[in-house]
Amino acid sequence: MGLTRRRFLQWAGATGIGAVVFNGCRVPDHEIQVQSPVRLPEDLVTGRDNYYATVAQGPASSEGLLIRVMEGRAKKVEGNPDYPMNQGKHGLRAEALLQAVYHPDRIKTPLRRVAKGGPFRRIGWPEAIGELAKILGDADASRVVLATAPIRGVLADVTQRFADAYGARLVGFDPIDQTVLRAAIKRVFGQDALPDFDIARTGYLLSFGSDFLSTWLDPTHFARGYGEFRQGEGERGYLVQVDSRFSPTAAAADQWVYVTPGSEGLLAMSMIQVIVSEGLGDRSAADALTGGGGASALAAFAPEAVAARIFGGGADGPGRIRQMATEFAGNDHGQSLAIGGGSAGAYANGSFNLTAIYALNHLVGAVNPPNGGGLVFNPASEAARVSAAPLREWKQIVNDMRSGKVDVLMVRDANIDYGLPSSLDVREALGAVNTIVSFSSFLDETTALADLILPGSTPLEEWGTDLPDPGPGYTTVAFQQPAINRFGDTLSFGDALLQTGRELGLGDALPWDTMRDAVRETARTLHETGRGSVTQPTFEEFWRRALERGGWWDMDARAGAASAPPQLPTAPASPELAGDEQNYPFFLVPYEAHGIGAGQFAHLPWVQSAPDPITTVAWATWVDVNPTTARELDLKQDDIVIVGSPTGHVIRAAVYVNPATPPRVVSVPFGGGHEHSTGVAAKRGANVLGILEPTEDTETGALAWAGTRVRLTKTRDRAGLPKLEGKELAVQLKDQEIIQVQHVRR
Amino acid sequence: MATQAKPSTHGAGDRDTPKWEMVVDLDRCTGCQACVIACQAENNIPINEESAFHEARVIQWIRIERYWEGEFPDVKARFLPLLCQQCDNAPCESVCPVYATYHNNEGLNVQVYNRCVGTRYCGNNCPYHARLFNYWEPTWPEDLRNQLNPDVTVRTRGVMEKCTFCIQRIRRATRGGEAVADGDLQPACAQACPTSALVFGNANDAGARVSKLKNDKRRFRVMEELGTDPSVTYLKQVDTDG
Amino acid sequence: MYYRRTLTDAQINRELLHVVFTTPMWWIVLVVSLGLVVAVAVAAVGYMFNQGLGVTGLRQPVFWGFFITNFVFWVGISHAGVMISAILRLSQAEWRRPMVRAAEIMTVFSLMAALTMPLVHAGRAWRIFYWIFPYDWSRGIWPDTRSPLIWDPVAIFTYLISSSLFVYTALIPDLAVIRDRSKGTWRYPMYAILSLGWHGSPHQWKLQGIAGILLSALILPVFVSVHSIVSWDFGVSLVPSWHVTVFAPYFVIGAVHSGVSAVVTLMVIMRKLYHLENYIWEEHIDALARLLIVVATGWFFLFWLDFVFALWTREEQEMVVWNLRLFEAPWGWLFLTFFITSYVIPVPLWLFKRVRRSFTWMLWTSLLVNVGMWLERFLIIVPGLVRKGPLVFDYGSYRPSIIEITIVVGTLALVPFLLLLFSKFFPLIPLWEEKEGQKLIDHIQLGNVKVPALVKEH
Amino acid sequence: MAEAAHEMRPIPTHQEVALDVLARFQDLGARYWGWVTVLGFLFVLGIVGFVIRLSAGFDDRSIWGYHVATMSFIVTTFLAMPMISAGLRLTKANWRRPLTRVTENMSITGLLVVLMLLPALAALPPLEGRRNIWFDFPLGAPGVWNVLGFGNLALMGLALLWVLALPDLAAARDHLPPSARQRFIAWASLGWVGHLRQWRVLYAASLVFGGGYLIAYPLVQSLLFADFHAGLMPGLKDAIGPARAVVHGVQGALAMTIVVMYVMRRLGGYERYFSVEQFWALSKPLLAFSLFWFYFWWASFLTFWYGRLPGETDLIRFLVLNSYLGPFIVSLVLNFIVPLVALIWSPVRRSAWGPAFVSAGILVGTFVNEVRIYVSAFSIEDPTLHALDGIPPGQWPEAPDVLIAIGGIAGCVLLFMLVSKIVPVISMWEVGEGLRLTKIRRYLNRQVRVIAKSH
Ligand SMILES: Nc1nc2c(c(=O)[nH]1)N[C@H]1C(S)=C(S)[C@@H](COP(=O)(O)OP(=O)(O)OC[C@H]3O[C@@H](n4cnc5c(=O)[nH]c(N)nc54)[C@H](O)[C@@H]3O)O[C@H]1N2
Ligand SMILES: Nc1nc2c(c(=O)[nH]1)N[C@H]1C(S)=C(S)[C@@H](COP(=O)(O)OP(=O)(O)OC[C@H]3O[C@@H](n4cnc5c(=O)[nH]c(N)nc54)[C@H](O)[C@@H]3O)O[C@H]1N2
Ligand code: SF4
Ligand code: SF4
Ligand code: SF4
Ligand code: SF4
Repeated sequence: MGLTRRRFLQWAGATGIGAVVFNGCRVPDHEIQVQSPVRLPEDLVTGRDNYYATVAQGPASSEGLLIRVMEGRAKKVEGNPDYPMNQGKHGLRAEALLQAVYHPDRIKTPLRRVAKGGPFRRIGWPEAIGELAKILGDADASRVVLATAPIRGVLADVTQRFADAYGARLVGFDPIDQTVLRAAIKRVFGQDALPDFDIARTGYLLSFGSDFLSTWLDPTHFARGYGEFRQGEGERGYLVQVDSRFSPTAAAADQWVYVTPGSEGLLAMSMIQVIVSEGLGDRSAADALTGGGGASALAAFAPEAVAARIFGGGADGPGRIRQMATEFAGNDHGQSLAIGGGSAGAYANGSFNLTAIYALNHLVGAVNPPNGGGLVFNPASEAARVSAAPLREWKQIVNDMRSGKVDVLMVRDANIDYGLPSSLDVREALGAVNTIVSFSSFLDETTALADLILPGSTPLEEWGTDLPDPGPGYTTVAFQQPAINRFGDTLSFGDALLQTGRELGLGDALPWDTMRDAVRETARTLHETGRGSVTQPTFEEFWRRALERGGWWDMDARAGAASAPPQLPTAPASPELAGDEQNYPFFLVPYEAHGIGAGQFAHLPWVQSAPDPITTVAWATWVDVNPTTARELDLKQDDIVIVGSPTGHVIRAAVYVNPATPPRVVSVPFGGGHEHSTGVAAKRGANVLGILEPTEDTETGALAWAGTRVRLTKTRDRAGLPKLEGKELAVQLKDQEIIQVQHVRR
Repeated sequence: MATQAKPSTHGAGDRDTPKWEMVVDLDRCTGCQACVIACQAENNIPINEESAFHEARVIQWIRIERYWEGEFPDVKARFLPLLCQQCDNAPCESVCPVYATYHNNEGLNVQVYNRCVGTRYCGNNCPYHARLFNYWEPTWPEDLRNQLNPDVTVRTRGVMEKCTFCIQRIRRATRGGEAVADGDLQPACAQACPTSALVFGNANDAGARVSKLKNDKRRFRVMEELGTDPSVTYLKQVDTDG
Repeated sequence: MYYRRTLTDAQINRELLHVVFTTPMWWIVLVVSLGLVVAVAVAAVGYMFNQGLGVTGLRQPVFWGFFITNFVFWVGISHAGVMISAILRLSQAEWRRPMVRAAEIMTVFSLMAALTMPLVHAGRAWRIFYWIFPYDWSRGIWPDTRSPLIWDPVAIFTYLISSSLFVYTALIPDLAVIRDRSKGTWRYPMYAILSLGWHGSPHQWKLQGIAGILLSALILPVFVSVHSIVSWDFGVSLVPSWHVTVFAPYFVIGAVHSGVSAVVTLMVIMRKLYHLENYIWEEHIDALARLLIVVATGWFFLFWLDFVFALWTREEQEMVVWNLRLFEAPWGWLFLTFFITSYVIPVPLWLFKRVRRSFTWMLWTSLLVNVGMWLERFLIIVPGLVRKGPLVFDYGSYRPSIIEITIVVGTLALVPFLLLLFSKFFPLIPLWEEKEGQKLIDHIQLGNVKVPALVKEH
Repeated sequence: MAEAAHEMRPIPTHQEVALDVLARFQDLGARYWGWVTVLGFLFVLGIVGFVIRLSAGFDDRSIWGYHVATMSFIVTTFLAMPMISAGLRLTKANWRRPLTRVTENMSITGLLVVLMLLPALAALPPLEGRRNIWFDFPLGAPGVWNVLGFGNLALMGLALLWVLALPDLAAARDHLPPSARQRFIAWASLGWVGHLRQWRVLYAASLVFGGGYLIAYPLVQSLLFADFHAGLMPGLKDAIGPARAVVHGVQGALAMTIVVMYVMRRLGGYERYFSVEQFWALSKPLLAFSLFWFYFWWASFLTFWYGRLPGETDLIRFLVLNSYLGPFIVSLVLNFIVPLVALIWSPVRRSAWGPAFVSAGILVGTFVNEVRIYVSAFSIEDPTLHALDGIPPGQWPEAPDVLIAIGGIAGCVLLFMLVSKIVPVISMWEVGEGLRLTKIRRYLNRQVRVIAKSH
């Protein structure tokens, strides 16, 4: 092409004008370039990537991860295929760890409040640590409380040591804690550690209230097994979900059995009664369980006596219980297993419920069965662990705070202002605390009240270990290592404690300079065992390999048999709901949101934007209402209702008319309604924790979070729910079903 | 002048060229959304703000449709993970005026963002609603841009996008020219899926899991009667009756 | 019957060139106000380019809405010109004379209005040439001719070019008349250049006549193809309720229905504004109305076929679309409005001679038709997307945004705006056609009545 | 300005025309009876074929395919002809006048169609499970409605014929010597004397029946298409079908009119009435409708072909590409390509042989096309399927089929010849009216025709 200078200049001029014009209407320059089909951008992948193995621990979950890193930036979270718990898979919360690192609202430097109630000032770490040491040094250690989310591994050890050495009261906080479950397991099996459930090889899985595919304990781990349970090597398993709410697990179940909220234990007891009286199942276990009393000891739980309380009337109730008992005790489907938790343990009779449910396992030999498919105990461990304290303890601490008995409160991801029922008036109690120190990376409600913030790093930036609880059935230690340099001027909580400890002269109790040193010491002890998945002659070699694999596990280190004789519950069989039926006609069955949980993940955009599996709502809090109930109350999809409890506290949220919600139940997910926190979470949805009656499980004192009655009041307002589902309730066309189903006879 | 890219409608006649396919086992899927977010992270999909849901402009290359059946107490909710079916007879391809979407020799329905002018015709003609349009310029808070995957183009407003079967991973895995063992190469969604409901692989490799599963007796393809010849095979959900 | 009034050539020149040589106040007022509306629409387009198509009401999976509706509508209107001038010219209908030019130029302008729609609706409008122009400078790749979106511009540009030629060819003798009456620095040279040295020799007239007939014949296939191709944008797709074989003739005849109605509207308004009582008579709109009865009834037949054969499969996905169209608010109301305004009200009324010969009645009935036909396009296009296939999960709705409405209203102002501008420079009724018509008038004496008669042209 | 008008014959008077027409009308010579005998024989052959089919009963639907194709051919050609008259009258074309009666007389074939319809209906499978426009409507669908629809069309045609014939019947009544025929004609003329009021009624009735026919015809084609084609064809959803059949009907009618005019010119000496002007004028719409025919076919073909839905692709294979490829090509060539290539040339249009040749081809093509459409449909075993189960082979005619086809067509011509001896085959009053509305005058340097606008 004869490109003369003149034409070239003309073209150049034209392009220049084009660029100006296009820029004027925000059309970027690259818009004007046109792609040749020969080398498509899809064909071009450049750059080198690295993967770092690490682990993300939740209150009861443990996911081994590989972090893809390019040029010092974390790009993608992938499951660690070697790690026993998740075996290469991961859930959406793990994915969103990346967003915690690069979160726009992350607190990136230590902050100190200029004056009480005033604005924050950025300070450096030496100053921050010095400040904290001064506060602690000046304070009466017995009037210092250190609250954290449940932690395990080296961090738990360091925290425990710090608290012990300094003399502070260390207390765990989790809005939805597992106290009742732990107590029940302890009671029924005499085990301190939570057992693993071998779902993959289970034949008949009877689950009470435990939404194990979505939020309960370690869903990724369970879902991994569930996939095998459905379409693995053996026969397809059969899943019965006993639940007062239609959870994702109920959706996946072959059979969803609705029971009156709180009557799960009654059903289990009744099934035990049937199994024992009809001589099904393991007779010796039956004898042991009833203390030799046999069926007569359980007469009060005969189906005819309790069916109405479980199913709310209906002639076929007793028959259903018998059938469930027969199926459970039979082995048409293979090994049976009963699990329970979630809402089943969240009533005043939660301990009764869970004890009864887990007792069922004794009758079908589901404890460490030789062919797998039952409960697998985890070896006991002396390792430190900070578990969530029950409500009873927290009530006391809040009272102490209110009455001025707490001078310093240190919180680390323990958002008590948000997570404790509003009727405890935590906000007012916090006002009476002299100094609040927060180690959180995000400005949650409690952190917003802090005087000093020492922002922690995210799991991808810090050292640590995890001892999964529940574990996979054998000793497992995961290593957490920084996949990237700290993004922002943050310091891991453990390192902050170590440094503060040095300032305070607690060096003897905290013999490590950094968390890395602490982790290396753990590694050293593992290396010295000479067993397990990583064995290397030298420690450095062991260290490198263990970090590469993401941890160390010893498949031969398994637990012994159950150490306690089988026991039946004695506690009350009735859930004792707060509120009278007249004024508060609905059972409030709240639940951990699939994504944002009980609010801990609300600041992560991906998690917020992940639609709830059942309603497909994202970013919002909604109220599940049965269609008939909605008609009776003249409620339509998207109408805003006021949900009020006997505490006098209310929330407002839009209605999702949910065909699966039982008529007398309304359900609301936890996790919304943050006042503070990040721009992502704040002023979005409603916090149903706030309206809960602070009822306790009578035995453990844990919050009976499903034990509140409520009433619904229609308002004139409407708010389109942000959901993925279209405007119409998605029901397939009858002639043109796109989801095909294979029907099999049982 | 560059050689003309000749779009072939049918992927891979020859057995040496891989033919990428996926199997979705509906009996395993629990609707957990792990795949959705994994895809979001891998493929630089803009964050679906609340407004995107209100506007019904959510961009998810794989989405979980949930269908209700019945009402309490005889109620079922069925999950259907839908992603681009990489149709071998793709209705979206022939309607695009600029070859912005075409079929490559590995059976992939490729979307070339740079060529797309945003007529949205392909979206109308995709029976699976797999195509998603960038109504707004995608934006990320500055810090979050650190996470973007450099292997994947960030789309501008005004273009169509859709699941690519994570072509960037395919390219990375195969750029050396050596064969990829079955299971070593996984798109982000299948990799995450906790229940392994999603299985990806080379259907020209008879030993691959995907090749076996796609002939399972539970097999079906969504809207098979349309003749789009999808590369995604579904396995029926199992209902135990009575 | 026709041409009862005999007019002299001088009178024709004077009356038809009035607005060309003077500028009435109403003209200025109309041009300015319509121009303002167009300007607002242009601003809305700018805003939309700046922000992205998010400012529309489109959503997953309703990818097409108001813009495409409006596109189909304007392409439909453009079918009047050829229908009136080419077909009537070929069939030598004498009553065509006063309406040919206005109808043709309306064709040109409505095609322009139509063309703006796919342009602005595209996600990256600034790259649209890339789509239509068959160049391969840097990509080594041509547009994909398999796409109906390539057929569209090919057909429409062909139609636009041939229609413009058509208008121009018929304008030349009139341009010469204006040239001969013009003075001044720009006026005379402009008309002199445009009139191509026309001086009315028999040879020139013969060429002009041949050109007219040839263009008429050649433009007819284009005319049919254009709206057929527009219909295939929908017909060849797989969208249930779009994938219908009858769409091509259904669209074409619907286009004629709306287009001819628009000509009626235009005639009545022109007559009033430009004082063309001597040229546009009751007989003319009567003839148009009769044509409309036939066209509308043919259209109704095809509409009925579409409906019946959609229901006849009793496939649920067709049913849900029709259910939406007919029974769900607001679609059902729109459907009712569409059907009543485009058929139920006007066609029976047109059966009455009194209505056919009343300018007022015809103005309002013809306007109603186009209200209805706009809605018809909307109801063809959008419900199928709102209820697209068996993926019920995505069923939603579509509501146009204020930006879309503004832009659509802008095109409604654009066409009259351009027509007004055109009329300032060129006569809306061809002088030579009128003069020729005058020459062909005759009478036949039957008993004691004198029946108007015409010299047969061929 | 056409050269034809350059030197014009003086316009004949009304009376000259009437006398000429009536003379031909009166004549019942040997030639006439000869033709009637031949046609009668062929018709009887048809009846034989029909009886053979009847003896096999209706269980095997496929043997009735050719019967229905023949019936549809008659509907698409002979029975469509009155539309020409009705349509041209609406457009007030002056050149129509000599040929309207030919087309109206053809409406007598409606009787034969109604007779042929009855066995065709008997051969239809029950509605249950197959696609139909009756939506399982209980009241006798589809039989009753088809009989009503077809019957209505036949009656409408006969009414149109009768009403418009009244002035000429009166003339014949007054002209013919007394005979049985004369007495019948006298009765049929219903006492026409030509009052202004009678004329008003005539004009009004012609409008009503003409308009009625134009509306009834598409409905009958819709019935044919829906019940006898699409309803038997698994998965066929072709909304354009009836419209295409209507277009084909107009094409067939124009072609048949041209062929009849040509034959009457050659064999009956009607050159004077069917001048080149009529051929020329008719060949323009013939070209247009040949193009439309293709366009309407193409519209559905493209939709199916582009959509690539397996069900529709199979139908294309069945009806166009594989089984009925032969008939399709024949029809495409004769109904579209030949008319297009021939008739775009003005010299071809402006002749009698040209349009007649093209029209003959169109009639052959039309028959083949009806075979393609209806025989294929009747060969489907299970019409309740939602897609073709394999692609059935094409079906060739057997001896009875050939007999039925020949007999049916011969029967139509026979009926036309018979009725034309009751109703004069040229509309004397219409031609006369045209003559009064025409004058010849000088324009510039030549003679031109001046035509007054009228009904
Ligand atoms: N008419 C005219 N003449 C001029 C000038 C002018 O303005 N007008 N400008 C003058 C000036 S300022 C200059 S600098 C000269 C430039 O004159 P040259 O130095 O001749 O520069 P080029 O013409 O660009 O040729 C450089 C050569 O190096 C090759 N090359 C490119 N990259 C590499 C590499 O990495 N390694 C090797 N080995 N080769 C490489 C290119 O293919 C090319 O063949 O021209 C001078 N001559
Ligand atoms: N597109 C393009 N870019 C290039 C190159 C190329 O080949 N093509 N070559 C590269 C190279 S090697 C070089 S050296 C640079 C050269 O780049 P420049 O230094 O920009 O050289 P020129 O483009 O020759 O332009 C020099 C300017 O000085 C003016 N000038 C000429 N004589 C005099 C004088 O006596 N006094 C003053 N004051 N001005 C004078 C000329 O009119 C001209 O405007 O460009 C580099 N960039
Ligand atoms: S699923 Fe849709 S986008 Fe993907 S190839 Fe098929 S038609 Fe195209
Ligand atoms: S939106 Fe883009 S990819 Fe789709 S048809 Fe238009 S140009 Fe092609
Ligand atoms: S294959 Fe890749 S692009 Fe497609 S949905 Fe899965 S993760 Fe997204
Ligand atoms: S990750 Fe797997 S189980 Fe979860 S929604 Fe996706 S496909 Fe279903």
